[in-house]
Amino acid sequence: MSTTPLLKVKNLKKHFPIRKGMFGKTVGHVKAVDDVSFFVNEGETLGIVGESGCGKSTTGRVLMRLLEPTEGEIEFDGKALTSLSLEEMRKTRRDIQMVFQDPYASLNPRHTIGKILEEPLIVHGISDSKERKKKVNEFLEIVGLNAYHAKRYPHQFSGGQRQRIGIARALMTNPKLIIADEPVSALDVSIQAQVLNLMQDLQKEFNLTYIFIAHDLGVVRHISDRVAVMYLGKMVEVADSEQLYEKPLHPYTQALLSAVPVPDPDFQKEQIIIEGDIPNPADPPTGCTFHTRCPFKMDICTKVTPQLTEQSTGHSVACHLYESQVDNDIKQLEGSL
Amino acid sequence: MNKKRMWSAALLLMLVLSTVLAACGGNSGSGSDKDTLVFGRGGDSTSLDPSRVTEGETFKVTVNLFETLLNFGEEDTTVQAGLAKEWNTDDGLTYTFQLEEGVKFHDGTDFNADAVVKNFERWANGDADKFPYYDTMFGGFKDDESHVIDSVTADGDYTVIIKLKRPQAPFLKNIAMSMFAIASPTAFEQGDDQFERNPVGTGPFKFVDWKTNDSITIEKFDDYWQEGLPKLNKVVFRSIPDNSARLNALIAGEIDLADGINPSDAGKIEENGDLQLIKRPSMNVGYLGLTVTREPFDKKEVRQAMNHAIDKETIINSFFEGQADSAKNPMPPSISGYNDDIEEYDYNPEKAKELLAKAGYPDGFEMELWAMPVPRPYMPDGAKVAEVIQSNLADIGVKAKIVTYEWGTYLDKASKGEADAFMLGWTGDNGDADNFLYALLDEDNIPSNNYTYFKNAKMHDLFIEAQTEVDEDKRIELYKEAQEIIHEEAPWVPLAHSTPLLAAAKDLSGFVPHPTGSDLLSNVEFK
Amino acid sequence: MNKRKRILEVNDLQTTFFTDSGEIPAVDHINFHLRDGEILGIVGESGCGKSVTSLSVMGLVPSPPGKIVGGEILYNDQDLTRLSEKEMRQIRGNDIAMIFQEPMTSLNPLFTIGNQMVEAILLHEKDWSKKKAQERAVEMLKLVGLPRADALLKDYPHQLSGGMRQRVMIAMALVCNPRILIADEPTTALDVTIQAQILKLMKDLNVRLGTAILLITHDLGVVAESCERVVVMYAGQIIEEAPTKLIFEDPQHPYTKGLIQSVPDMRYKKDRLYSIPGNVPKPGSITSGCRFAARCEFAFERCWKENPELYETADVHQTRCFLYDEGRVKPDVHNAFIES
Amino acid sequence: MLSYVGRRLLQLIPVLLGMVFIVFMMIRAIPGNPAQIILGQQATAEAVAAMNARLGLDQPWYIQFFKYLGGILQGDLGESMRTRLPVADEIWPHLAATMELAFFAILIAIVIGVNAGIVSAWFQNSWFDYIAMILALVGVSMPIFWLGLLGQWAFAIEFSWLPTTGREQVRDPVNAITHLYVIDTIIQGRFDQLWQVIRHLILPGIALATIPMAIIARMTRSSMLEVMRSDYIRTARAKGQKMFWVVYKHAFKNAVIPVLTIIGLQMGMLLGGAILTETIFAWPGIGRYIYDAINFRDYPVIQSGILVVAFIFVMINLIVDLLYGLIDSRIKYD
Repeated sequence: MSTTPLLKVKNLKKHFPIRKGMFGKTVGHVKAVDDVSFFVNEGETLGIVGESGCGKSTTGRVLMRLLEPTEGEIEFDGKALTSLSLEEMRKTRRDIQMVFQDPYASLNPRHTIGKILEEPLIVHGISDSKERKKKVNEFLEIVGLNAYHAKRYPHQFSGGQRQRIGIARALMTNPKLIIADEPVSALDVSIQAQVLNLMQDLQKEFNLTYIFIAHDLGVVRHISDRVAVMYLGKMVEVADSEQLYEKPLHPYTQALLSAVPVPDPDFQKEQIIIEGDIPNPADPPTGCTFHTRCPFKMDICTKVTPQLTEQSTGHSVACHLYESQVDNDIKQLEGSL
Repeated sequence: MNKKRMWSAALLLMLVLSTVLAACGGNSGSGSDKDTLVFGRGGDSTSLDPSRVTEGETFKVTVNLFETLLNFGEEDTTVQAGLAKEWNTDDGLTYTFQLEEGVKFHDGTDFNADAVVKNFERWANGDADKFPYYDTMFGGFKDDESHVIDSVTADGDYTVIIKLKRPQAPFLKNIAMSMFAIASPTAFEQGDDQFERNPVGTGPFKFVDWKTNDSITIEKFDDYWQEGLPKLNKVVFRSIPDNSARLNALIAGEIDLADGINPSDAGKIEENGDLQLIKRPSMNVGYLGLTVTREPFDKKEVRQAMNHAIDKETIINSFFEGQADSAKNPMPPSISGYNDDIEEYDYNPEKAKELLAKAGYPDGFEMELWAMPVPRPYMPDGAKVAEVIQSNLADIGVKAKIVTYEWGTYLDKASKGEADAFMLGWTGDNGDADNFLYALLDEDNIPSNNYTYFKNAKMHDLFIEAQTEVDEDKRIELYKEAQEIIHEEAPWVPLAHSTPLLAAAKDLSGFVPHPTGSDLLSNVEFK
Repeated sequence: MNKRKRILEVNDLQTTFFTDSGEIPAVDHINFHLRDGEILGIVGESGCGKSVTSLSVMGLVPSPPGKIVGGEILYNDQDLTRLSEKEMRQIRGNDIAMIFQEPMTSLNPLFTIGNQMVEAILLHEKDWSKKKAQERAVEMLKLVGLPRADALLKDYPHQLSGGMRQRVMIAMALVCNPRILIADEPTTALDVTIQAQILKLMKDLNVRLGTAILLITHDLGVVAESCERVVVMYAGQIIEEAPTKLIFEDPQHPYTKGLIQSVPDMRYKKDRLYSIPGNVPKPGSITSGCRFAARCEFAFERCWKENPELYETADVHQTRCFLYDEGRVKPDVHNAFIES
Repeated sequence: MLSYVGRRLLQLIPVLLGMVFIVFMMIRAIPGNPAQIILGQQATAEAVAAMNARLGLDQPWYIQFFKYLGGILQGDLGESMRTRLPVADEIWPHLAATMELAFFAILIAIVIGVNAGIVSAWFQNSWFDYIAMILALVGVSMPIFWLGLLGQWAFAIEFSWLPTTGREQVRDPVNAITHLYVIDTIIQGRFDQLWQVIRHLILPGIALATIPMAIIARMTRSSMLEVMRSDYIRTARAKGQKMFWVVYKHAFKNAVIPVLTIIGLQMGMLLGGAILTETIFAWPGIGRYIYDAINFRDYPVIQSGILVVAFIFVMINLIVDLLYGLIDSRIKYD
């Protein structure tokens, strides 16, 4: 695994306007992604976790410029994606591919699998027809399907098979980065394991870099090298997978981890059940957006937005508890959780 | 509510409703002691001032509200006494009318010579927009050179003298036309526009109510000058546009009299014991016009060939259900001046072919055949008739393509001479030969009504002479001669004079249909 | 170990769907029971018949095309499958209540929370006044931990978050003090933090009100945290049944074992997950032999021919596998999983 | 919500202006000179010219257009070329006749169509469903001419239950005040006449209702089928609610919006006047009024008639949109 960043994201923002009134005046913004910075090294998997409305999927789409970012820089493989023309961006997309949650919705029901897989090659003008057919068959085999499947239609496949097709399609253009948005959350447990294993195998074989967006913390831990936790459009904690799961710093991360049911009736955990709901993203709380539900809320939390700062190598957290002026006593709490 | 209970309640409601409907249905024919006549017709009137319109549905009503100085005969267009009981002229320039005395307008004012003068002054002071028929019939208005009437003066209370600038042959017939009805001056002096909706005349009925596009109600005028008339108390003219629906209404007893009966329904009416079929004397002609300015109809032989080629008998039997006479002249036999000596072009395809060959079209030619898009009394089904003509023409090698347009467009384009051959017809206004022959075929009427663009100098001279000839016998001779020219030159294929049909309840009596289509109802009663 | 009264007994239940492409036995001769006050989990993957089982109990199998074709469902000594629709209506909501997977769509969007709750109450408390019913509704909303319960009655579902709606659903289900609550994937659509709240609430209510809960889920974590006893379903059949502890510690059926191994555990990272090969069968697609044979790495000849019965491996533990019948379940098989 | 209505009404102005213009140009593109048609075939060239001058047709089209437009802005819909009456005065009795019939027809269509659709969806694939849907299919393709005459034959002639044509018994006519005869008869306390007016409404009402009824039934059914699959329907049943109320309360309220849309559209169409029905049943409505005007090239009547109909159509749609908000609190207008 190299340590050169393949993707660098700086101060990325995506705001959706809220329109109202007689002339569709913009009265506010949903800050779906609000000042997010991170990087992904070549060959690694960055997991992005968070609950609904935290902006993780929007982040994925903005990275591919499927949604235009409101602000910020995205540097991919030395290129500043945000300054590319649409045509250049279109060309660059062969190096960045996406895998979606609902494989059925993302496959054109009227096209055969062969046609679906061939399409990215045609779009990017890769190979001649014969070569393309060969490549389609090759990739069908790679993802565990058969060449004869090329003649079938999406509805003739099960959910797991469709996700394999979705992955094969993403691989067709030999991309460097794959952004997988909840790729296994629609699948049954037994099938989920198959797809996760496949993704890991492919990563090794093709030296792929993954951004793995999911809400299932078990899955994310399993596949990721590093994990970023998002809450209401902001990244609240980023760390190596091991670090994050063993020593979570942010109270939200801690609550999230403790909320996950563990398939072991003997496991005794100290459950922190955080109260209340995720606030409305159109009207987020001031200061630290988590303060409304945080068991360690301080005065400062309601006023000042904490910045993501590195606590130890590769472990950053955005929380006032870890800022220098904060009481040591509180800091010790971290140990007991 | 319980589901079962809801259903049964709904069922009960339906049951009750249908019983009530049935119970109330029976009395639809009652409600009067049969002194109200409901007359179902195809359309509504435009106006109730007859002098301002040209359209027949208006006259159907106004002929019962107003009277003219002279009347047509009960069943023909001979001139009879009207509001004027006597009239005479010596030179065809000065006419003296002796008026009936004791006649009152519906508004209670007296009818007298002064009223007649005021009516004529009203018209003569108008313009073509206001009184279009006056313009047509009397050659213009007061200050116009072509105006026929020189003066209208009262001589005492009951004598009117009309002086003409030059003789006008159909003058008395013109005076008898419904549009020159004498209205109450007190009423029309309040303004033309309001008078149209509130007509006041001397007729047997007076106006009551008008619901646009629905019904016009008139009722008995108690002070009517003719003793014992009218016999009915009330007449309602109902507009029922669809012929079948109108007949249904008649069968159901909602109306007592219906015009515009489809020829195909004639048999059904005759079989129905509660109904009677009434035939109106024909005053129309349906024809195929040949535009003589267009090749190859610029050749007389081609036009004659067309006359020989078309099988009129089949057309009349198939589409007029026999309720028409085959036409050989441009006007019906009921019009004085009809030339019965004309030998009709017989149905003879061989002869037609010979004529075509003679004209230089041995192999026929291609043409457009315009089919009338709307049914008219003189042409019940334009499209079907066109198909017969098409196949007749095919027999002599002429390929006819049937085309049709929306009615307004059809007339507009045909009048511009854009048709090779077009189907059309005419219903007479005053029963004078001039109203047919001159109006439809003289060069003066290109393009207003002469859509064939036919011109003949000799015929034109005959028409002009006839218009000023006061001697009726001489006039007849002139028209007969003109018909010979028309027959020879064959600008038309005259097809049929149809018999418009009406139907009435069996107990209706005293109804005499008039050839003009405007029926006086004062003698009608239920027996 | 459990001497509480059985309040619900499902015997040999068969629910079949009659479709254009043939008969699909969605629930195929299943037997289980629910004891007073217990939480029983029914776990399985999509199409295994767990939801049809719950709908069969409620008498809400969509018909046509579904129909209960055999077996009995005993509640209070009456066979629910034989009750008329009218009698069944007295049971629904009153004795047995149900909550569903999608709190977002399970409440009628066009009626207020109050309207829907009062409706549920008045259906079974016919002589209550509307005011009394409203008071009861407020009481229940408070019980499930909803703030400003009074005002909530006037709100429409879309004004509430998913977690709040699921709380409303629970309040509405419990409003007539049912003895059984069937919860069909009650937390699947919710975020983890909210899921934890709802599961805790359900466990609390189970203890406080003594309502027996039939918890249907695909999530083994949820089962491990909430249920006393588990029924594992596969392709319309029950393939294993045991107390929760036993299922996780000593699973007998290769499918159960595989399933447990497939779950990525948040507590530690494995190099590679165990995965059951093949696909989840479509309902009704396998009709002969062991339903799991095609995906089972231990399948032998007999498995392809006969459908195994449920063998009792211990007093409270049953499994549908010939490995057990033929004494082939040995510690080595067990260990093979743990090592993998 | 008021600002929403205001906005919708503002949006209406360019729509209606555009429509006035299109209609204005279109009717002038049809051949045929109104003056000639009014005056008839006999008219002299002078008469036609005089008529043209009176009608203003001798002026360039843009002057005619702006004159007309100026009139409209002052609430003057022009004057009929044929009858010389203000269109505004003439149009109301026709519009009233059409409104009365259209409301009656839509009432029939809604009551029968909606219920047939609901019951069809409730008992999907039952014999009732099959028969109702076959009838609905027949209904949408029913030739109104044939249906109307058949109705007259059966109910008026054979059974003598109902009158064939017209709005009232002509031998005992209604004294028109508002021209809505149902209201007029009630105002005057003439309940015998009211009964006659209703009897006259039935046949044309059914003929006019046939197609909307079929469309509404089909729309209701498909909308209901979709709603009946919803989770909240299952919830309502799980509460122990009766199927009848599940269907009519829970499901129908949710299914009603697309049905309402269709009803609005159909209502708009019916109010535009149904030429066929009005012809067969001799109904003096707006459809025939405009149709006759087209035949007579009565430009002001065509223009203003279409304008009025379009205005009503748009207003009905606005009302329907506002109704959505009443039914579904999620729909907000601001």
